[in-house]
Amino acid sequence: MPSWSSFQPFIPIGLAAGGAYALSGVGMVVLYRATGVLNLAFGAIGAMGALIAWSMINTWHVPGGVAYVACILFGGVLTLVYGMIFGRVLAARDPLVKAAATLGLALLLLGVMNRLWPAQVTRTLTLPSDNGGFAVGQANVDWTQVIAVGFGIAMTAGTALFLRVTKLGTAMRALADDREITATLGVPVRRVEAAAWFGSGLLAGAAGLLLADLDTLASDALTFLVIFTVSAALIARLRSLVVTFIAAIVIGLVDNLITPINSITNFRDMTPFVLAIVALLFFAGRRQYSFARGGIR
Amino acid sequence: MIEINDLTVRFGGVIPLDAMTVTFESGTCGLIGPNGAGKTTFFNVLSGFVRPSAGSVRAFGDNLLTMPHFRRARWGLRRTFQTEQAIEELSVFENVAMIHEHSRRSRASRRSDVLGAIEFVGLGVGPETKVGTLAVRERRLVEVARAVVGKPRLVLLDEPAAGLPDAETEHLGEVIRRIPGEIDALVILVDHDMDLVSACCGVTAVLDFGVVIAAGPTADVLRDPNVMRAYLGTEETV
Amino acid sequence: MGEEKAQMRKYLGWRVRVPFALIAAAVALTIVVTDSGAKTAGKAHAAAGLACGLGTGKPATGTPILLGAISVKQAGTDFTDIPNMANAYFQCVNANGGIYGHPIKQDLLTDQTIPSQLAAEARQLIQTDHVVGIAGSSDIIDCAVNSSYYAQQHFYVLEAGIAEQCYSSPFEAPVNMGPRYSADGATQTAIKLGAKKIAFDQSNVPGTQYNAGGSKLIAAEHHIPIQFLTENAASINGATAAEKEVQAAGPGGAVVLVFTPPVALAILQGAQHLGLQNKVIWTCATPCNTDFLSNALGSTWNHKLYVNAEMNDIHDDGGADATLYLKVLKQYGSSVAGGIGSFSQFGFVLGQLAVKALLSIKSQVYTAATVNAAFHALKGFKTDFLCKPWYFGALPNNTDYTTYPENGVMQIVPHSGCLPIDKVDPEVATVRAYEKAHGV
Amino acid sequence: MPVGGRVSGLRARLGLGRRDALDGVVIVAGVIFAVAALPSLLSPYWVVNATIAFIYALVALGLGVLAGRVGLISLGQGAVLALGGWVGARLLFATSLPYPIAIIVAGLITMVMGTLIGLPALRVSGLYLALVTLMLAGAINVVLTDTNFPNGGKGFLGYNDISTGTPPSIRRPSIAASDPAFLRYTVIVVLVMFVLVLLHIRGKPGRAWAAIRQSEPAALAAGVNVTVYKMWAFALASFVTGVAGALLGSSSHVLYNYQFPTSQSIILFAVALMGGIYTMWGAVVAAFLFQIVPSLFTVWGISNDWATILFGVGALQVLTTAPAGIAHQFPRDMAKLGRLLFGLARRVAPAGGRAP
Repeated sequence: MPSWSSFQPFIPIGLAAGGAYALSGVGMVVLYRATGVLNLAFGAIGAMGALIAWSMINTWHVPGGVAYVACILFGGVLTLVYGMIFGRVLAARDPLVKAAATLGLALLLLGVMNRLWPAQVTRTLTLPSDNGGFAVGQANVDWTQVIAVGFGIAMTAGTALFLRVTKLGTAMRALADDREITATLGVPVRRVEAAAWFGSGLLAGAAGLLLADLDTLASDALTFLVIFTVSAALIARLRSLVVTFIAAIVIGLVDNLITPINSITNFRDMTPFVLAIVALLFFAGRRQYSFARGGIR
Repeated sequence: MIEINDLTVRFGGVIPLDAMTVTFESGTCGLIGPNGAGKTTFFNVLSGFVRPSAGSVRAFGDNLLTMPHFRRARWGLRRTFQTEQAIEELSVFENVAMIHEHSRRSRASRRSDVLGAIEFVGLGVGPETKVGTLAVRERRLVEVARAVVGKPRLVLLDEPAAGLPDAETEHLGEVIRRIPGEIDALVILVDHDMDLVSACCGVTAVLDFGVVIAAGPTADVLRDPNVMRAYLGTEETV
Repeated sequence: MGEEKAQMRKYLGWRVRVPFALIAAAVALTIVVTDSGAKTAGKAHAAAGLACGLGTGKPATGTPILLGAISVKQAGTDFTDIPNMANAYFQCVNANGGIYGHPIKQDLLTDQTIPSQLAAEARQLIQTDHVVGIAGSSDIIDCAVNSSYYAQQHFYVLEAGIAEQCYSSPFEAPVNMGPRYSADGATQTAIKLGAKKIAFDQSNVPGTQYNAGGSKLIAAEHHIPIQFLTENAASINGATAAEKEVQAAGPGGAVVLVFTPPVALAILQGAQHLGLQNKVIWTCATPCNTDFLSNALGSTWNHKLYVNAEMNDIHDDGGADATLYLKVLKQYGSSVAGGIGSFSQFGFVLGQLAVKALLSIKSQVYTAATVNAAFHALKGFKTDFLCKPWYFGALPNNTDYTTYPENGVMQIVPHSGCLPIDKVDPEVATVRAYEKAHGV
Repeated sequence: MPVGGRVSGLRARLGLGRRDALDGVVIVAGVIFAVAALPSLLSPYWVVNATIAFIYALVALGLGVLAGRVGLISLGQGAVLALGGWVGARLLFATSLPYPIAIIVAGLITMVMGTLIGLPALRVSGLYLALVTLMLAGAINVVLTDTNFPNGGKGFLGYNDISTGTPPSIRRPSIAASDPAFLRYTVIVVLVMFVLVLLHIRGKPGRAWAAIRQSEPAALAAGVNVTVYKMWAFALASFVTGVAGALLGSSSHVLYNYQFPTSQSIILFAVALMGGIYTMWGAVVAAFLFQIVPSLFTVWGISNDWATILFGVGALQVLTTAPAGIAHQFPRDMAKLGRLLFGLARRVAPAGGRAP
């Protein structure tokens, strides 16, 4: 068993990763609650945003700040467009179908990304915040990591507050409980849903930007990082934002703190899967019967 | 014969069944009551979807409540649902046969039993027809056929006539009336259509807020003042 | 229920079918525009003054000579720069008289590291397309899957190798050293720079022990402890991997990276996040030798990363080959997305080798028999990209260079000269003996 | 939405039999062609690709059983295929079992594993089941990456990391050593598997699955032990997929861990949807989409990324407009077209005859 000092450096790494996962996790949960769509293309959307930012900086020599904003906006707009077309078409369908459709979107984006940004080129996206930093004990921390965690916390708290106090937020929560009744209460369902799509898309873009810097700017890697997010969202049973945040942080930490333990270090990638499966089966609880037909409908 | 004693169901504060006590001897028995009186909950207890917090159910001497739900069909319990549940992608024959497969009856008797059941309900279409292509009336009849195949002992019909025009309801009524005699099973019929109930049921029990407020010969029960009161104010639309 | 759905579908009609029609149209159009031309890319437009092949300046118009190549192209791993650069050189040759009037046509098949797919593609090239030779391949498992098939077909393959079989089959001749011997070089450099301990990290894919074998012997020879790590490249977190490596190497230690450029970059980026540039000596196998990586890392990595480069650096070497390479890359290398770097240098040299062999065929009859004989007979090929003349053999490239990043480009480490791979690695010893015996 | 949902009563009564007869003829003809003629007609490249396509038809078939019949969506079939490949390779290296026995045993072992995996997953349903299987696929992926596929080494893992020369190859049946012969062999095995599944679908389990998919409570009330029959479906799908995995190992003589990325499970799901999960023909269409289309792109010099894009768009299209998939839509569209042309022909030549 390695010494405490060799664990320390992995704490900021884990926290930063966790913060980024929390960011997209919150977006994912909010969207699911408002529209019943579990967006599995979250990672792909963020990845494409980050790649666009890369092209703007390296090919068109746009100032970094503009590119970063573009990345986040791209996430919002693309998600909104998808929501306006397929979100509505599939509104009446089973959550399973809605989620499966987003897998289609993920594949579509993955293909497009590999086409437009072939892996022959090695890419990287560095935020200015990488340069500054400070040390805590054995651990070096740079501002990007701080931002990741801070942003994660801020977004979780902010969104939770937003859902509580604002009119739009209340409408979203109402939608999550019962859309028919909410509609009859005269809530502009479509506008509320649009807001949810756009907002969650912005978070996807932001998360993509952070992960591209903290992790790596590779379309496939970023696309499938969504599994970490899904895992966190599942542990929160697709409801509680706070639990999503905590779960994301825990996943990030566990995944990293296992690293120095040589005996199991290579199996650390199983962290999100194992945690999510355990959580799901634990929460599965008693079966309640639905008269709905099973499968794709 | 089925005896229900102090059957109580609790969902948190709500009490859909409150010490329900009633006995159905034989033949076709009605179970009526305003919406939310607990009729369907009672059926769900019998078929095992709801676990009662107290009380007992003895059917032909056996304790139903201790059996796992899928065993009860083997025992001889049949049930239809308010929303018809005939399987769309299977043919009429297969629909009925799949019930038979999970009954006590032997494989050898299957074909004759199934065709017999389809015959019994007087379904106008061929047994190879896919149920997905049938009209509501025919689907309802298929459901009844499913309920009577394989020597059932207890048949629960939950609003079998829902959404049927009178003429067809009448035909359905005749079929239901014939079940006890020809199939030799006890039938419990839940329906809001009083004509159907009085046409089919010798005896009838009335549930209101989970309590049996009246039971006996259908005619008397329907004249009972408590029953009138229970129904007044709650407009019954089928 | 049926009707209801049917209605829904009708209602969906206009709203959904239209987007799909648009998407389909867009996709089809883009394919036509971008891809359909892929096979016949880069027609032979005249290029005066480029000494490619015969260097006549006249476009070749004869019956084309079909050369095959297989290369990996998938998310995260794409080596097509190598065949593409070879093809760029072929275009240049075709614009300058070709092979006595015959243009060279490249038949490139890409794969996603699926064994059955590679087996099928090798058969497609040889038995269906009837290529007369295979030159410019670069794939992760091509040698492993197909070397026995090539042997059976008597095809002598010119490639940039990775798998172990590329260096043991008599029918394969690589221009590069591959992960094992390049890692050997990186380890030697680390030891030369006084590493107290070595942490050797690579992707967790088959052949890890083979890749690590040489370094193990070299470290043992110098009594330096060495620890072997592996990463799951598919889901790597750079910072995590970097910290792990630095901890394994310990103070005064060195890290040897054996990864594809994207993964290596991810790790070095991670090191940057944690400010680990100065904690250890960073060394890397050949894939790190690309200006893109140097550029991406920025000046904080100046002289902090020692790369074992299997090919000479083109910046401070003004030699004829380097100049031509840059010109060809500029004029014909539009498909070489990676730009300047070891990969495109491999492709360039492979192109030169193929052309040299083809031009050496006296009969000027270009069949699988003659071409492969010519490939097999290649020897004494001098280029300023390589320390020693190249010949068709198991490991012809066994002495190479060392580079490091400097302000966005890779530079030869001053006075580092040519680094012979240590012959404690048995294969190297055999090769040296062979070279001595045959005087190549 | 069930397949038969839109057939008219009459058509069903008369048509059903005819339809089956037709299918029968087509299948027999197809198999005879695939076994006798196909291998000699195809170039070596397409022989190999056809073999792989047939193998993947089995994977799609398994997905069809789960999703189409029972309504269980598994995003982990790629991982199950990898398991089958691992087990098959290990058996073929470690034992001298006759080939058919070996692949059947591989199928059975995979079946046990797949069912054990399915068992906990059955506690959740719908979306959650899909996500659990996705997670499990990821987990299996990690384990396989860290243990690697057997390549003739010693011990339980049978993995030798210091390979020298060409890797010892996963054996094929002696009667099917060559590629064309192995294609024939594969077609036969695939046929057997399809028959096995067909027997299930037409039999008691098939009816029980239909009941479960329609409504679990109704199925329970009908006396169906829902848990058992769901597990049965997982077992059948895993068995078929396991056999596919064993064949896959033999087809290329070697398996690598980076051959089964998580993305493959998702692509498999997408093509299964596109092909159609409610008919067994769908499995064949799916296999064609999965293997043949990308191979065509490769020889045409079209980037493989277009295949990924195609699958993404296809999945979206199927989910939004044609839940029954191509195998269901195509014949109907053709029939429509036929009727149209027939009608035109009649109008052109109004030489009596009774109205259509």
